[in-house]
Amino acid sequence: MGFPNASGDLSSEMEVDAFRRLFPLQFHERHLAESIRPDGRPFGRARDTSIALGAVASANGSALVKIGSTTMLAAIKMEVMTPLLESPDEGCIAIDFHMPPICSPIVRPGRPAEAAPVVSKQLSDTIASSGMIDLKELSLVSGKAAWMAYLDIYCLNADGALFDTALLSAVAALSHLQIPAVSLNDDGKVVLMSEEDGEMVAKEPVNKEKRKLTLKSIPFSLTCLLHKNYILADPTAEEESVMETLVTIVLDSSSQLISLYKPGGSVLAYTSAIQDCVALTRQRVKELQSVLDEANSAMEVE
Amino acid sequence: MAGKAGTTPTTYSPSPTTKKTKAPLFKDDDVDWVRPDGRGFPQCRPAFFRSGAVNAASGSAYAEFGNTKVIVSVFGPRESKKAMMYSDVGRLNCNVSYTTFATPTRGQGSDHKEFTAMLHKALEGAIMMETFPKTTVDVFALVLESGGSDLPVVISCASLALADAGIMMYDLVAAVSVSCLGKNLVIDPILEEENCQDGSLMITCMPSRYEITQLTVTGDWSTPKINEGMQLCLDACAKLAKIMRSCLKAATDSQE
Amino acid sequence: MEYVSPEGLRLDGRRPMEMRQLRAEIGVVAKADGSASFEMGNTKVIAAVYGPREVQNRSQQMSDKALVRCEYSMANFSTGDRRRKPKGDRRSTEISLVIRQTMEACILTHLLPRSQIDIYVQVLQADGGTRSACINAATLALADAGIPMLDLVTSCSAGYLNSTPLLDLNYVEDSAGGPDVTVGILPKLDKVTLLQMDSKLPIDNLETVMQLAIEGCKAIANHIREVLLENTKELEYRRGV
Amino acid sequence: MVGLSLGEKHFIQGGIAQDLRCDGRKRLTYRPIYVETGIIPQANGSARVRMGATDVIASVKAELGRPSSLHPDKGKVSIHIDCSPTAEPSFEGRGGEELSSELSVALQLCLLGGKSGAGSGIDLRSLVVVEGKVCWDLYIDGLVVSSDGNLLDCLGAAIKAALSNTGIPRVQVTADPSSDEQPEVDISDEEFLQLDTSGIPVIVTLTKVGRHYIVDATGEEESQMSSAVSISVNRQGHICGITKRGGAGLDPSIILDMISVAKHVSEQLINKLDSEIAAAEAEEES
Repeated sequence: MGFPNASGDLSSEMEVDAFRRLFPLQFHERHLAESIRPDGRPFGRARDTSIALGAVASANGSALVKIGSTTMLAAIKMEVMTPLLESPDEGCIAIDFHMPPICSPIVRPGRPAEAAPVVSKQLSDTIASSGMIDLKELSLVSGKAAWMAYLDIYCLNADGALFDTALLSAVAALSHLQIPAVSLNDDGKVVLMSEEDGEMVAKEPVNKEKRKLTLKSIPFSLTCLLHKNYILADPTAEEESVMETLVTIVLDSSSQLISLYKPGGSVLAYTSAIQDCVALTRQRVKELQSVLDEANSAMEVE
Repeated sequence: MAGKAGTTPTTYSPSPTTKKTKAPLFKDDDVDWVRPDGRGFPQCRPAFFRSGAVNAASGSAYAEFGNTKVIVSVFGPRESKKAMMYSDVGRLNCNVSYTTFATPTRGQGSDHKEFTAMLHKALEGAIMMETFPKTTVDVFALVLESGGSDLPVVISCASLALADAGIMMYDLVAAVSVSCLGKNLVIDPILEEENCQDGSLMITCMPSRYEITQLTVTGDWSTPKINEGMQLCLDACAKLAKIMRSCLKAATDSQE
Repeated sequence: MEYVSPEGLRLDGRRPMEMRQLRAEIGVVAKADGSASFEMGNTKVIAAVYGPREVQNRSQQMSDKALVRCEYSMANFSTGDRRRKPKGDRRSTEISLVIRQTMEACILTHLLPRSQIDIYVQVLQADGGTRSACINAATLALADAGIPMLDLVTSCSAGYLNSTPLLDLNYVEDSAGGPDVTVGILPKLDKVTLLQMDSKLPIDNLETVMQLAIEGCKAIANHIREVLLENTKELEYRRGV
Repeated sequence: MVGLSLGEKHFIQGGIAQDLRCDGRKRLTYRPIYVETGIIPQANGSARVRMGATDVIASVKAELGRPSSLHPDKGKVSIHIDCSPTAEPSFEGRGGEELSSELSVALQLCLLGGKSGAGSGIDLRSLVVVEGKVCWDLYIDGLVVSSDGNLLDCLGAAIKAALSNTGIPRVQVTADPSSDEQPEVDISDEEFLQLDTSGIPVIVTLTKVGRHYIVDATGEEESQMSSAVSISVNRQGHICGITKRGGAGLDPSIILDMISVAKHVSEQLINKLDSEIAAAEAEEES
């Protein structure tokens, strides 16, 4: 390798990997000029997505979701609580998004990632505003007992599009959720009905009908990256770090806009760009819906 | 709804209806009880390893032994914390944590300090620390689901992740535990067995060098029994290391 | 509640002006540069002094005087109810600061520039007056370490309950809610270096209570001096002088 | 931190190789052990043990609690160790936490036996007041006041001494225990039950320096170790727990050899400790 004497274009003189690390922006822009992304995708295409339901045996509902190499594990544990006074016949969902130190080099034990609480909040807001879940379905005995669903999402591998993956895994886990059959004992405490003596016990389960949640309008999301005139769907962590402007759009299954989120960034998002993003999201929603349906039907076959 | 989570009322997980005491897992002198998952006493659960599970890490591995599922990432060697003084050998930093849904009752998902210390001790003897002076290697483990023998699985998985990261080691570290139930020694116990064990023995060793890096014993053991338990573990470690080695080999083959 | 009986006896059988039994021992922590244990009745503390030594954190180094640091910690078993106390809670931070400031005032820090002196006090049993006991133990430990001081610092507390001034309050008396005056003095110079009081006390009575505490300090100073003298004699004997 | 020159290091290693250590001991000799009991009046039992310049205090507090649902017929024991900064300036602030938790875990492993309670030195069944309802919870707190090596053995001895010193109040059950309610109990403040401590193991730590191993290493000797194995042995010669410290690997046959040496040493240690405890108890009573 010779010593470059011109400070301009070094790409011909360097190995690809070195160029990628030293001049990430140039590296990406040269790709964009060729209408292709470093991983070989065209601009508008999202990465391969897969959903595996029931990954955690110790939880009531769980899902492992992968978008590209971003991997998230969501699991729901159901516990019983006394409902709040202002809403005696409603249950509750507590959503928490964790980024354990394994998922990314920037997270260290005792120093949680900045992104985690942000995604947590976005998730809770999105799921609340989508009206996907009727909290009344989580009620057991009005004013006495209701379900508290703890939905914990762990990011196992962070490679961009964290919110999209988290939302998809949350939705998948909720669709997989099996509410355990319970009955009331003499003390007014809720107890589990075990499978074998379910017949012999005279008591009726309190939630005979309500073993699965009806998910009304399911929210799906797509994050797009705006750079100059390009719109890149579903960016990887590397793309996110090089180019700043992100737009996340959440639509429900009937293509209603649920939320739109653009956290700063240098490029102003023009209305036309947003329109394009929404169009991309619309396509993506169809894809995700079919992936989710497939996963659900695969579970039923088993 | 989720916004209310801050003022969460106290919750409990519903317990089974009938409070009948569970039939003991085994009877004291009964030699031919069957293990809950139908294995023989000296039989390990089928082990599944996969390296390279997390692409943001320098090296990583996923291990699944029955219901015990563990993922380990290795970062580094990278710059030590600023406060650290100069050191001419490398540093090893470990952390083991559980997910909130790893255990049958919902936990806090906090760090497991005991396991963190044990993992550190089990690995430090195997790593050639002098090959990365002034820097730190971080080994972070997350137990996705706890199904018994968590620590041995974490240790084996961590050594695989270290190998995947290309950290120089004298040998792979394999770990196996046995539980003592009455008169019987059962290897690679599941959660139920661990909960009623009379004693346990865990060995982490470097099979090719035939050296033990970490050993813990609890409960009442006579010398012949310790001998027997150790031999059982060492044999199992050797077999486990073979599986780990073939996993690494498969990974490199597929890369080529 | 009656803290002083009509016969003039306190709950633990002492008279109002009576101090609890004092016991002091030097050299209880072999590896420290200076150490001492100090007991006032059931209150028992250990102090260890490390230094003067190189300053650990360079940015804190001072070119004209020594850096004095202090950490106060309570053992889990030191109080009646077992409680896990996190280190560095407000109370211990406050006491650490009080001890540090008190000791700093009497150490001749300008003689030891660019060095650091660490004082660690560990409460083994707390039965009122831990603050005073810690200061007394720290003085002894500093003397044992051979650190130059203006004078010994001694400390003692006094209170005012059932309209009687009481010397050296124990835990029950301390938690009665009455005034609690902690005084630290330099006995030779007859100067007060520390004065803390909580709760209400008529200004006329402050004088008497404070005077009582000062008397207590002086008595402790005598005791400490004896202990030091004895210790020195022992060292002398061992050296064969 | 032990700062040793190269010459000092060689001197220590050479001495151990020749079975004559710096303080004149042989490889398998302990330093003199001093035991003092009942030093914390507020606790149910307490003891202070000194071995050379290592000085530790252990206390036992008993509180009434509820047995766990897994073992309704057993009481609970927990061990927690703190390292005071008086022992070592580096324990200041949170500096001692790592060592504290390591010691706590090792002591739990060595003294409390397996999860079912087998191999535990303390008979957990004797701590139950009403089965499934009320039991004694023993909180064992240790404090390292001064440290010069071999903390684990010393703490083990202190806990054993503190437990022999422990008196647990006799409890009278007043309400009917058959009902679902928590039974009412009456704690006597005069009658005390002594714990049976004959089964409590002692901990023998063998520290490997060079090719040999030594017991009761001082701080300076510990800085030269390659690895150390702590073995707890009870009076019957049964192993109740093993933990290993230090990174270097050990051949399994060496570990077995260490176990047999530890068994041999433990006999003397138990006898010595028992007589010291008895003497301390006698002194306290007089």
